[in-house]
Amino acid sequence: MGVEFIYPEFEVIRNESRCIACRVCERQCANEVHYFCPETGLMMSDESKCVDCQRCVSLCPTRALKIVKSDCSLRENANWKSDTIKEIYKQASSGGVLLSSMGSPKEMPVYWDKLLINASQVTNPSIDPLREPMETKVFLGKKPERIERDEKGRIKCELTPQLELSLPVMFSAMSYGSISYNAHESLARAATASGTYYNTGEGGLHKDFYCYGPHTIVQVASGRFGVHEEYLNAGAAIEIKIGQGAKPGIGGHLPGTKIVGDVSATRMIPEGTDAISPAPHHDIYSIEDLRQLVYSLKEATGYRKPVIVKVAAVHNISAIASGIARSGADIIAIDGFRGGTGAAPTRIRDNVGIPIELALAAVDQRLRDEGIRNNVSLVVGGSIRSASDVVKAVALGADACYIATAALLALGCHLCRTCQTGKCNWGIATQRPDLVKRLNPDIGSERLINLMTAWKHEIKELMGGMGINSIEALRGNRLMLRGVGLTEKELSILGVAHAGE
Amino acid sequence: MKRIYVNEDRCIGCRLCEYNCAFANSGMRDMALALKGKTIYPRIHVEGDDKITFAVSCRHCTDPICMKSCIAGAIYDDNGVIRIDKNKCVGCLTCILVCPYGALAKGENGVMQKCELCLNNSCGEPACVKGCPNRAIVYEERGESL
Amino acid sequence: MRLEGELRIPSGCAIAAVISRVGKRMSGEAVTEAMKPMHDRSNGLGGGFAGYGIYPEYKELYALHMFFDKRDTRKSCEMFLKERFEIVKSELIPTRKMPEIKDEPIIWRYFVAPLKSVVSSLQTDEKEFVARTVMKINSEMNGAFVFSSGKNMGAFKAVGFPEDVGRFYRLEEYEGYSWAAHGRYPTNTPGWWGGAHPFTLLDFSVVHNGEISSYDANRRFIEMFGYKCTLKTDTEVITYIMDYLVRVQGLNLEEAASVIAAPFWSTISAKKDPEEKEKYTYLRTVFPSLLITGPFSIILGFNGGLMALNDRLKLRSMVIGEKDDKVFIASEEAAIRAMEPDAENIWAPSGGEPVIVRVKDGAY
Amino acid sequence: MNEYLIIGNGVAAAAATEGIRSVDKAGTITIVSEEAHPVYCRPLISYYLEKKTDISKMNYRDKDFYERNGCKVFYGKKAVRLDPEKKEVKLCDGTVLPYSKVCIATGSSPFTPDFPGIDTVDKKFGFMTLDDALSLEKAVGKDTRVFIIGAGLIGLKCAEGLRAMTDSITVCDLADRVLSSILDSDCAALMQAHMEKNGIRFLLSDTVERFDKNKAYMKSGRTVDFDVLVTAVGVKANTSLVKDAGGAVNRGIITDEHMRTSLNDVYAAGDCCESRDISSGTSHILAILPNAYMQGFAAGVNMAGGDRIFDNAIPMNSIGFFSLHAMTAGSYDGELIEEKNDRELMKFFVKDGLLKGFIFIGEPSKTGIYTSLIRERIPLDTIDFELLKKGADYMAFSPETRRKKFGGVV
Repeated sequence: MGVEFIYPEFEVIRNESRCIACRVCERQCANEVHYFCPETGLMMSDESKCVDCQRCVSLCPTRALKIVKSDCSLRENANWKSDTIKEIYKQASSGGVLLSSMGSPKEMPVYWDKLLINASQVTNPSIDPLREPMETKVFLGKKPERIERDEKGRIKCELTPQLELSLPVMFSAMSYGSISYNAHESLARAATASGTYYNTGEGGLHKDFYCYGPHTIVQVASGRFGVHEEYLNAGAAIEIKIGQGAKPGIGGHLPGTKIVGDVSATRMIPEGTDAISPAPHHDIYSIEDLRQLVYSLKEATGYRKPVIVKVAAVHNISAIASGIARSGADIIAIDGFRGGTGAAPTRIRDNVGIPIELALAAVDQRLRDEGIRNNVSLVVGGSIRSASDVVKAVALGADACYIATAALLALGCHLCRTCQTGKCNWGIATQRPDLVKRLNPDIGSERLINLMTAWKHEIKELMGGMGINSIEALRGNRLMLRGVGLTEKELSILGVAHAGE
Repeated sequence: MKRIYVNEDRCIGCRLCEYNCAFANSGMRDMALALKGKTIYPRIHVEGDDKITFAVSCRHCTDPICMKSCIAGAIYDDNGVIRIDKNKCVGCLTCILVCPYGALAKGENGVMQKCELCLNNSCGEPACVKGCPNRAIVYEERGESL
Repeated sequence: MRLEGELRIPSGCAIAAVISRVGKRMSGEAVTEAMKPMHDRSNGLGGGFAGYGIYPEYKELYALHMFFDKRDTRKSCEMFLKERFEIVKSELIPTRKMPEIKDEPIIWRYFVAPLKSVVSSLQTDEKEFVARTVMKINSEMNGAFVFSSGKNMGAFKAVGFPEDVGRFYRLEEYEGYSWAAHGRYPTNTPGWWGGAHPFTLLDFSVVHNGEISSYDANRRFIEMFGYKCTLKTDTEVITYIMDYLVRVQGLNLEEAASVIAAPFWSTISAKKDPEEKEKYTYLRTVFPSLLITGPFSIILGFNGGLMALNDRLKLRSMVIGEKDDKVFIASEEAAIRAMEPDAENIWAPSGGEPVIVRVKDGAY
Repeated sequence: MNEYLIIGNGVAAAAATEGIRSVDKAGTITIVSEEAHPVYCRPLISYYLEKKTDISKMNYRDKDFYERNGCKVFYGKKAVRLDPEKKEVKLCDGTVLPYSKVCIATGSSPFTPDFPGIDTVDKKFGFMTLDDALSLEKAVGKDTRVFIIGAGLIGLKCAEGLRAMTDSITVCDLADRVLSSILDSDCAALMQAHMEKNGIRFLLSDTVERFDKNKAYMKSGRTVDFDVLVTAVGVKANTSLVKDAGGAVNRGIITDEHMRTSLNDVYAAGDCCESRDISSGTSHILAILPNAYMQGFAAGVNMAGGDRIFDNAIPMNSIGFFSLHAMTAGSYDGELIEEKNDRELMKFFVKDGLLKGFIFIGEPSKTGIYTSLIRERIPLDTIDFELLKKGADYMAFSPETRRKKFGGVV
């Protein structure tokens, strides 16, 4: 082995006066950072393997451990930052494409943080959510353009299929394979209990989870893994995945090492084979092809399931969305460039796509300009981090939000961003049975339900402050937002006034 | 009666239960002070291999053979909780010979000890249950045997 | 400072209305009087009235009430109107000079009939044509503003206290079977005549007390259907929503009320009648963006009736009383007593419960 | 109201009391105790000599045991006659106790062969009762030479107990090894060596031909000089009450699995009766404490009208000498499987796909798992016996079994 150019990124700090050498850290670290030295009776660590997932820190019963970022610094400058230099070292040593997990850590504007929410004062009462009903229910799906009446003059109440959400938040696509069985079970159970939906991603639906079908969105992606008639009919809706915010224009690659056992059966591919999702759908080279797929899926499911088309937020997203809205899709899901992933080429993740806030504002306005906003519902994802992000997204025009990273955090994810290794110490992004076990779906679903409950309370609180007691009255209500520190251009795209105006 | 139950599908083999048990029965305030540099004598122990692990502690049997076999009359039934009078125990180990679960073991001073559900120690509720990071050990009422 | 329409101005208000169920016509004096005890609910920055049945002699014609900033504007606007309408009558609206009302624009009215040829060439119906024309003038023609466009009805509004506005417009000289009045308390002071209430489109007029928090959600939705919210007022958007729901979508008033003041989901699910449950669920699902939240009490005037409606939490006061053939609606009971000291059956409708009073058929 | 009578006041009697009271809180219980002590832990008498316990801790049950259970106890009285027709028992002082149900829990007495010259021995003791231990304690000092006849459990426990008091202890036995009833020769040799290391002398395959005061003349020709003689040759079950009343008796009283004797309303429990040993399939006396308790308890329950059977008796012993522990259970019948390392020796006896018995020497841990295999007759092909040979571990059982055992009330 030659010279190691990169000093370990993290340091394991062990308080020897507190360490009782119980070796829990050793047992819990799939990266094999910790080990016991029988000669000295002390715990030792190999920091080069540490990914700062904090599992050992969380389980250390005497709080003897902490992981800190190493202060060993490269000589960086404004142009050549430490990360940039390290990437060069890595590529010079491996010759490969750099891979990353989860959302981009780069400093790009987070518009949510530059939007502020209104509240009622004097002229209009705020509403106390503890005393008054506060409605967060949302229906996703196409709405009819015309009210029709039967021969007796009664309104014909037939609607195209809709998804009913108790709050405008859903768990977005994460495949079984990229995340564990227990993670899926947690999501499925939480979605069911919270009155919302989770999404299979492109890994198919495990037979055990068909029972959660009424709260499941089944995805059809370019690899078509695990797609069959029963699968399509098992869910409440079907999502055609065209793109993903973290890697627009890129397919997926789940290494054969993760295609084991039930994952392989669920995906309907042989064990050990790589699951490669092509970059495009090879039956969709244009918008009219999309329309065909949308209707094929509707045919296959007897027009009983709404069809979602999920795209990454890219430059001409408004035109794309307009096309989708006219394709027969019931719901458009747009994934912003800060969205997470189990694995993506770093360059793509950090450089391709646009922020979801701008995409959402542009799409919502474009669909209204074209008078077709009611033809589709709009779901946005790509780093929705809190209830206030949800409220801002709805005020900008979204019908609902997709969350994934936030859901994973609730399950215990510590954003160490090494999902691609398959050694998730929290039992989430792994298929190793000993690691999968660490996520108890009882606890996982409970924590997700708690998160949804908490967000729902906060959404209600924020709505009440604005004097709004139904989330419908917030959708597209951009007057409830003001920008701070934004340029005229940004404000005009977002369609909001600057604070003080 | 509430008892401790384990679910091996949830047990992650971290062995925190053993340490929490030893700490709870140490009577000390700080785990590091209580256990640092010492061999621990927990009343619960984790068994298993690299795939399956589970914690074993006294089942508090409804028909406790250890109690019936104790030659010193040191094991008694305290409203369903099977306990040991450590003063009376002479260390004959008959209880080890008869317990079908292997739930009893010698403590630090050679006297037998077993899980007494943390009823009389500083923990007040089973420390293994409270400290289990994955809810693999629970303390609850379960009706008849499954 | 920017004018109303360039920015949104929330305001609190007083409203009052009276209707004769048998179509007996009454002068505008009583409803003007009704605004006096509610003086403090206005601040002199807007008052207005809508009278129904006031132009029986022109009942087949659209009465366009307009403000012009100057004579030239009126002239050019008339040119535009002539391209689309037969103007049967064109005149100044009579007013009374009084110190309380200042800076009046040119206030004109036209009784018009749409040119059939133009309507058919646009492949639209007459009402839609009139509405679009109004929308076009108000959004595109600087200095010209149509503030009333229905048949056999008219709105009268100005900057000032409502009781003064009533005298200014000589309402005692008009007779109608129903009247609605409005006094305004805007929380900003550009004071523009067009911003006063009632707001009207075709024969819908709306007087409204409140500030709706759903405004932008409602506006951005309704604007998809050709409406232009030039005034950025709640009243304007409510008027358009009612027009859209009733005229365009063909809902009846009760149904329209159940869209804008939709019952809570819990109320819907508790409904016993499955057909009703289905209908309300349907309407709420189809028109979520037309749900109006925040406090409001509105009186919607239309040919042959009035509808009073509170927001579903009833965050604004509104009471109703009766006497003989008359029904009175007002923000305060005092206003009802001013119109009819012996009013009976005074009651406050609950939130979201529409109260619709119709003149009996053929009586208007 | 039932009148329960229990003859005997040992562990089986206490268990019978608890068994009765688990069903019937009202009936009267009368206990006839030959010894003048409340029920105590007889196996602890050697620990008493070792000072590992004291009289106060040797009570088997707390001091209000009899009161709490409403028992009337006749201390220092021997029952002399059982009349199952009249349903009464006559005591040595002529008292007649009527009963509705009686439990015979008379235990066993030491059996002392009639050695020639035994009468010339001044200080001779048995080692069965607390009184024996108390007498021995008085009789033995630092320089006392103790001679113990019998290298069985009692003899050796006595030797261990006295070792702290004297340096000179000799044990003889007719058998060729120590603990011949529970250990095979390998294990016995291990144990013997360990005891010898701890200062006990053995004369095996040898017995006393005659005594002459403080000298024993052995069959081998050797002589042993001693100050104190302890005879621990064996015990015999106290069966006469039942036998004289015409009940079925073999070496011990015969009972069914409800602990009923052949006489109406007469039950028996403890060392005085035989058990069916499920590891060997034979009936014999299993004079061990767990057995006494379980028989007594079952007898009590059934006397009070409950229904409880005791049908899985096996011999089992946990016995340690000078910190070396031996655990044995079952019968040594079948294929021998031996596992040993430098610290432990384990012998399994397997027959018909079942574990029949085992001998373990070393530091025991979770040994009860093996015992349960014998008692519960668990077919070895349903578990991972290979794993169990390496050490007692529940991993050897099926997940289903574990789910039942650890996820339910047992």
